[in-house]
Amino acid sequence: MNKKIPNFIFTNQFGLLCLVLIFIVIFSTVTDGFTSRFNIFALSRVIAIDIMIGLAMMVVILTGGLNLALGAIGVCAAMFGGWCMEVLEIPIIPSILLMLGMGSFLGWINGFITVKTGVHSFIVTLATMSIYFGFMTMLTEAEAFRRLPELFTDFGSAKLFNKYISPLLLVSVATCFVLFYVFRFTDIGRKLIAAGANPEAAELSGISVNRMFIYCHVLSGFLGALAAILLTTRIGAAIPSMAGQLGMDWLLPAFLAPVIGGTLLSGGKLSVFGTMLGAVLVTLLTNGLYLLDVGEFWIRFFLGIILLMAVLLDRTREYFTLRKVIVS
Amino acid sequence: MATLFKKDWFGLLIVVVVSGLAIAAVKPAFLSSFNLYVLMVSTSYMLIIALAQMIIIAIGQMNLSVGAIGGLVAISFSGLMEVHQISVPVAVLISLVIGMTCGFLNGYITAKSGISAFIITLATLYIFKGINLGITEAEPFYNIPETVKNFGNAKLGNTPIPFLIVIPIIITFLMWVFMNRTETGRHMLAYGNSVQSAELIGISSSKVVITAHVISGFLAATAGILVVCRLQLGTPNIGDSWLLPSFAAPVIGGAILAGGKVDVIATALGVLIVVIISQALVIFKIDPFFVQIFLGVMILLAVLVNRYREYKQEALRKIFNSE
Amino acid sequence: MNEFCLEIRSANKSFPGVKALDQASFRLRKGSIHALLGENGAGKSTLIKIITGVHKQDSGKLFINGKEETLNNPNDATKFGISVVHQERNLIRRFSVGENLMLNNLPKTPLGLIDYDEITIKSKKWLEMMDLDIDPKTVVSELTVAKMQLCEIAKALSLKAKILLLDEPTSSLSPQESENLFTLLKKIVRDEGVSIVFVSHKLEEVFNICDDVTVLRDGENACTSEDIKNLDRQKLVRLMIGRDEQIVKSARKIKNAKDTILALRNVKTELGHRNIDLELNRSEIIGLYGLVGAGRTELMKCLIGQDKITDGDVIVNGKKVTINSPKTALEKFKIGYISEDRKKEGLILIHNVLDNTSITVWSQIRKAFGFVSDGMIANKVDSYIRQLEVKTPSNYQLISNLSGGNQQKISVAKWLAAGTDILIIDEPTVGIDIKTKAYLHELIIKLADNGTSIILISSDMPEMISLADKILVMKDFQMSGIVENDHDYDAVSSKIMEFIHT
Amino acid sequence: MKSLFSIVASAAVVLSGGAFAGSSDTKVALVPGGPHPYFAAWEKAGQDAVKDFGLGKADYKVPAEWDLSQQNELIESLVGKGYNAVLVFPGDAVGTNKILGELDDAGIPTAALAGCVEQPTKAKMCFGTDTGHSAYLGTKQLIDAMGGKGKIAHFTGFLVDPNTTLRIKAVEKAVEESGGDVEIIQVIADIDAYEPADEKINAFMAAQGAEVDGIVTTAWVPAVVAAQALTNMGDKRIKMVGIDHDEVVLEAIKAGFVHGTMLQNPYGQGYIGSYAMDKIRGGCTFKANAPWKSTAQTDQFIDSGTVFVDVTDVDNYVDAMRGISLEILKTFEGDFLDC
Repeated sequence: MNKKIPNFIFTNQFGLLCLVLIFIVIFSTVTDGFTSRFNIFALSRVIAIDIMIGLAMMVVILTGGLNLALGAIGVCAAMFGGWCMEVLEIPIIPSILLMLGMGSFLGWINGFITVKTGVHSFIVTLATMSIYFGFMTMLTEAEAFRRLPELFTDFGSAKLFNKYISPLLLVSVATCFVLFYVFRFTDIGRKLIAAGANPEAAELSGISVNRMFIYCHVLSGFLGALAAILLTTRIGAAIPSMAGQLGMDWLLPAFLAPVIGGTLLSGGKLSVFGTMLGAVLVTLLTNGLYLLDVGEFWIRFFLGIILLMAVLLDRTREYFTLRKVIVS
Repeated sequence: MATLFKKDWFGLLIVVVVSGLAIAAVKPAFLSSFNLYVLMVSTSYMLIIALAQMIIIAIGQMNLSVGAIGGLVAISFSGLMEVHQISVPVAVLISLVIGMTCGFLNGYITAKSGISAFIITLATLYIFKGINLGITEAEPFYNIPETVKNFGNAKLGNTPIPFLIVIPIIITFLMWVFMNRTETGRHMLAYGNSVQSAELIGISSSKVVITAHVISGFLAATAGILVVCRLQLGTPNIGDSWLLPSFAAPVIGGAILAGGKVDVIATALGVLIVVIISQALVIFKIDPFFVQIFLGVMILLAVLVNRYREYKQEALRKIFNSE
Repeated sequence: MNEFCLEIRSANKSFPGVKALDQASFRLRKGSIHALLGENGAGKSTLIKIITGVHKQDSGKLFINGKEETLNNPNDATKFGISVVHQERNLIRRFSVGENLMLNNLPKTPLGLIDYDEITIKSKKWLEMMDLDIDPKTVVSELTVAKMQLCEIAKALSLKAKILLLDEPTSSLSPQESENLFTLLKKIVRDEGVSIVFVSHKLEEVFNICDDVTVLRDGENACTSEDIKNLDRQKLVRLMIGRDEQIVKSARKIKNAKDTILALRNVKTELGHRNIDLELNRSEIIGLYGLVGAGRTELMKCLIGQDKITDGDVIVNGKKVTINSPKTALEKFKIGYISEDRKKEGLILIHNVLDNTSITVWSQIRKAFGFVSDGMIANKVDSYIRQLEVKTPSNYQLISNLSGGNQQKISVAKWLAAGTDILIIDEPTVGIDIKTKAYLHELIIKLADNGTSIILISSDMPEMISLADKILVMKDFQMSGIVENDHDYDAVSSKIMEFIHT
Repeated sequence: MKSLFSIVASAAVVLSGGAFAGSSDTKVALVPGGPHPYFAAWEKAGQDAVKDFGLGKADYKVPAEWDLSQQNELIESLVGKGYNAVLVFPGDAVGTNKILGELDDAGIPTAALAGCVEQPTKAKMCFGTDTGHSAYLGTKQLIDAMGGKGKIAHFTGFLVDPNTTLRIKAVEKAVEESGGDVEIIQVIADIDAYEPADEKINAFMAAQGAEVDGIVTTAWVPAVVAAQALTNMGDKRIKMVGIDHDEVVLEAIKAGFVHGTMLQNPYGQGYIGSYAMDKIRGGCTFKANAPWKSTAQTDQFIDSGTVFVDVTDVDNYVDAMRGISLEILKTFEGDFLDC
């Protein structure tokens, strides 16, 4: 009794996995260069960063909220790290810790304001996005930090596994496993999910919901900073425009991956590996669309259609199957 | 008088008047006729953009694609006239229909699928913007007919009032009537207040949601056309920068994102405040690096003030109830 | 004469996991007041929702004025003059009273705009008819709960309903207000030819005003459109619960009568409670009785730290303490709260049985690095799930797929697992089938016998009298009296009603 | 359906492209920073280069957004597809270097086009406009037009673009050189979107219009909006020097509301850039003593020509630019390359 029913086939992740495989087959037969070493390496790097950005948004979506300031937090962390390494000449490891600390701190501010005022995180992070980004440009005068330690930047161009895979991907996949462990096998992870699913019930069951929500925002800031670190090693410099104006360029991958991956926008249900597969799928498709020459101007259009199809399909699938696994 | 204080817009009106007077006291040029003209021009399309978002907030949803619809309409409008030589009124008509179709798609998919409008409009944002870029390949349309250009520049007689603001004022008035004096408008607010109650009363949710999105699309389209009139060119970037102000004005105007509480007049005053502030930042030569921070702090302050007022009212109600 | 304005023949309706209606029939005579009775979960609400077009029956026929009709939505029902006052508040809180009254049929000016003056005039008429002294321009959120309830009735009347459904209309009214309402109901039946379906738990009211009775039990008809003259109270109760009204004469003896585990002294709360005194002994069950809106649930939420206690002392195990969150209440003082609103506050519907049952114990059973596996959880809570005989295909079934009774068992099980000393149980048997209800009653007594102290909130008088050792009556956020319970139903219930109605 | 259509269409393009392939196997990708009308001339330039120099391909490929990551992603996919030379408008003067380095490692020559990347870099050259210098020259022109004295305002683009800082500094430098008679009364930045630009520039005109004597703009959108504003106001007193060749700006020059504009040479950039890439792939190297120019960012800079155009030559600016392009091409191999 009480054995877990192996209904993996009905899960969102299985569908995603199939889609990913189908597209890999299509692109490798139809396009030239999809399976080239260079392309796979490049893909692995893009996927790594998109996974991280997706995870960072996922943990806030878990609370039923949003983090529009994610990109701004990422850039702030990157610029702070650049300053530490270049101006203060702090060694790499402490600098990375400081960056993660900075990201977590900015996430904490988001969480604190959201929890204490009860204002929806959409508005709070809309405002802090402006504020963080404004402070960053003001303090740095939009000057990039480019003389970063070589060891740090080399990491972004290192190639593993017969030069097919970037170590960045390993970092992201490792992060996925850690998060999976946290959400599936620790009390704190379970509490985070419960708080997101039904704050009232969780609160009355002795979970400090406010604290859990703040943790989620801190975690989001932490992962955002981690994404920024990956991006910095890949770009080789900390630059203010790395996430676009106000950091908004991160928002699309940030929402695409978790939403396609089956994370519930109303909170309380997430899928770490779904998010990972979502990021893989989106990156794969972008890359494939470029290779197919559909016209670069139409890429956005297709991404929009894909997002729409993904959520509608998921809705249909949900309609026909019962969901049984909360974390997967 | 006491009832006046209760209104959302009353406090905002004071803010507008006081800040206007304060700026004018330091910089008399603020009240110059040209500055008033500029102020009203900026207000004109911002007003429509804010209303396009407000009506979606009224039903407790969000429309991220307001700017994308505006942009798509802007290039359709100018493209129809430049490439297809369609006369201005017909082009306006077609453009409005395009905007309403976009809105209809948003509303239809949201209502029928039950998926959050946030995600649906995020997707359609990319779809509309993609179509925009696919059509234009990032090249603006320049050949705007003189009539359109003149419309964008004309003033009402000798006054500093731009012609451009006439339509937004009419629309604002109509929106006020719609939200306050028509059955459909009231049903939208009722729906925003409580979806469940509204359904039990017999209000059709899909009708409410679709209507709201169609109106939002219509307003976004109008804003797109106005911006083309103003800029005198149809560039694909139109609409890219609308997202932040579209939320800022209704929120400053006391709108609650959960739905059911919006105020047309307060939203209009919210627009005025945003416009006055961005003007003040230019007039007082505020460090450009500082502008972003200022806008963020403004939004935060506005919601905190609203939150506090509501908290007070709730506290009052509790005491009243228990006595 | 015996013309039926509304008739339902053999209606069936199922929801996932529950058969709500099983061949239920119902006939409403024109110009009568018809009591629709049954215990919670017997299918009354479902039947009402079918009559009002919210749900559609799976099978069975519906006749209005002798003609078969289909109701696809509430609007259809309104068109046939059917209108309802639900248990849930269905007023738009930010709208004015007048607008709420008229929302389905807003008066318009010749231009097609809403005529607010007309709204005020028209709604005033209905408010006056209800003897309600409310300015129609008042915003609903500023009203008291009782006035909101009356407004809902006024609203239904304003719809010129020919068939009016009242679902527990008096649950939050004072006796005076109830009397007024009954007078009014009789008047509209007489003058306007309205037929009324009346749902209530208070049998006195049924005998007071109703002509016919239909009783549902487990979704089936226990009786269909009986003339009330053929019934007496005992018969009615037997129809409702399938046996004679039994008052459990609990043989419980409180072992340590003076062993006070929890006491409130002159407590004041931010929600408006004043002068609250309460004493709970080990192994004791005390009941909190009162009308809806008396502040019972609110008091308990203040006690567990959800809302603030602003003055007075909370004493746990002889020590003065401050409880600032449910977390503290659970972890430091072992106080648990089983919510009345299972779906909103009790359970996480999108999560499975295992996660819901174990939510209170994760912190207890975690190992290094917070490790908690499904296996560890199952170890801890499986016995409770089995002990409570929860019917679920597996521990991984989603809670939303369980029946109401099994859901309630889960929300009890999680507190059993947590091992609480003080358990606050709020309306434990609302919407629960009779068998589970009996089981839960036994369980509560067993818990108390085994040393748990229990505060029971219930609006179900028989339940209260059969379970509680003493009953505290609350009114208007204050304690209005204490009744030592000797389990003599008539005596105790009349004492309780006295405290409520003074 | 649409995608299918596009795939078929693009397949057709690829096939026909193959038929036209010239003697060289060089496949150049011309990648701008994002969708922008400035770069439109690159498309024609690439096509002409294929025709004139017999390249395998020289295609104009636009990232979907102005976003460094998108650009990188596009470039990577292009390389995956077989392009073996990349001309790029750097999404970021610093940030683009990393990918250029990686392309170089993969044996793919690259060059920065239209704007430069900062040294050290693996880009073979920067062929384009010295953004700082252009701003400097434009300001000089403006000061001349103002008769050597007066108050000027500077409108420019995104603050996060390092070029913006260069431009602000260049304008300051030109003003300083005027010896105190010219003063910058305001810098308005971050106006790369039309609506805020319209709002802020007009607010400025309203507040300071009477005081200001000259306006220099160093980004596309501000130039368009400021030209429009002056045209609408009918103000010919305020002198303005714009940037680039947007029709609005050109019209305003013809009508006399704008003094002139600093033109860049996108066509020449694409045309000669493609040519140079082919040469380098063919084994040529840059001469040690090539007549490089130096800029704030790099000392391997080749000027693609910055021309100040005013009302006298605005009508035939296209010919002027073509002339410059041919001029550069004539001496390019001899001056710069060792083949």
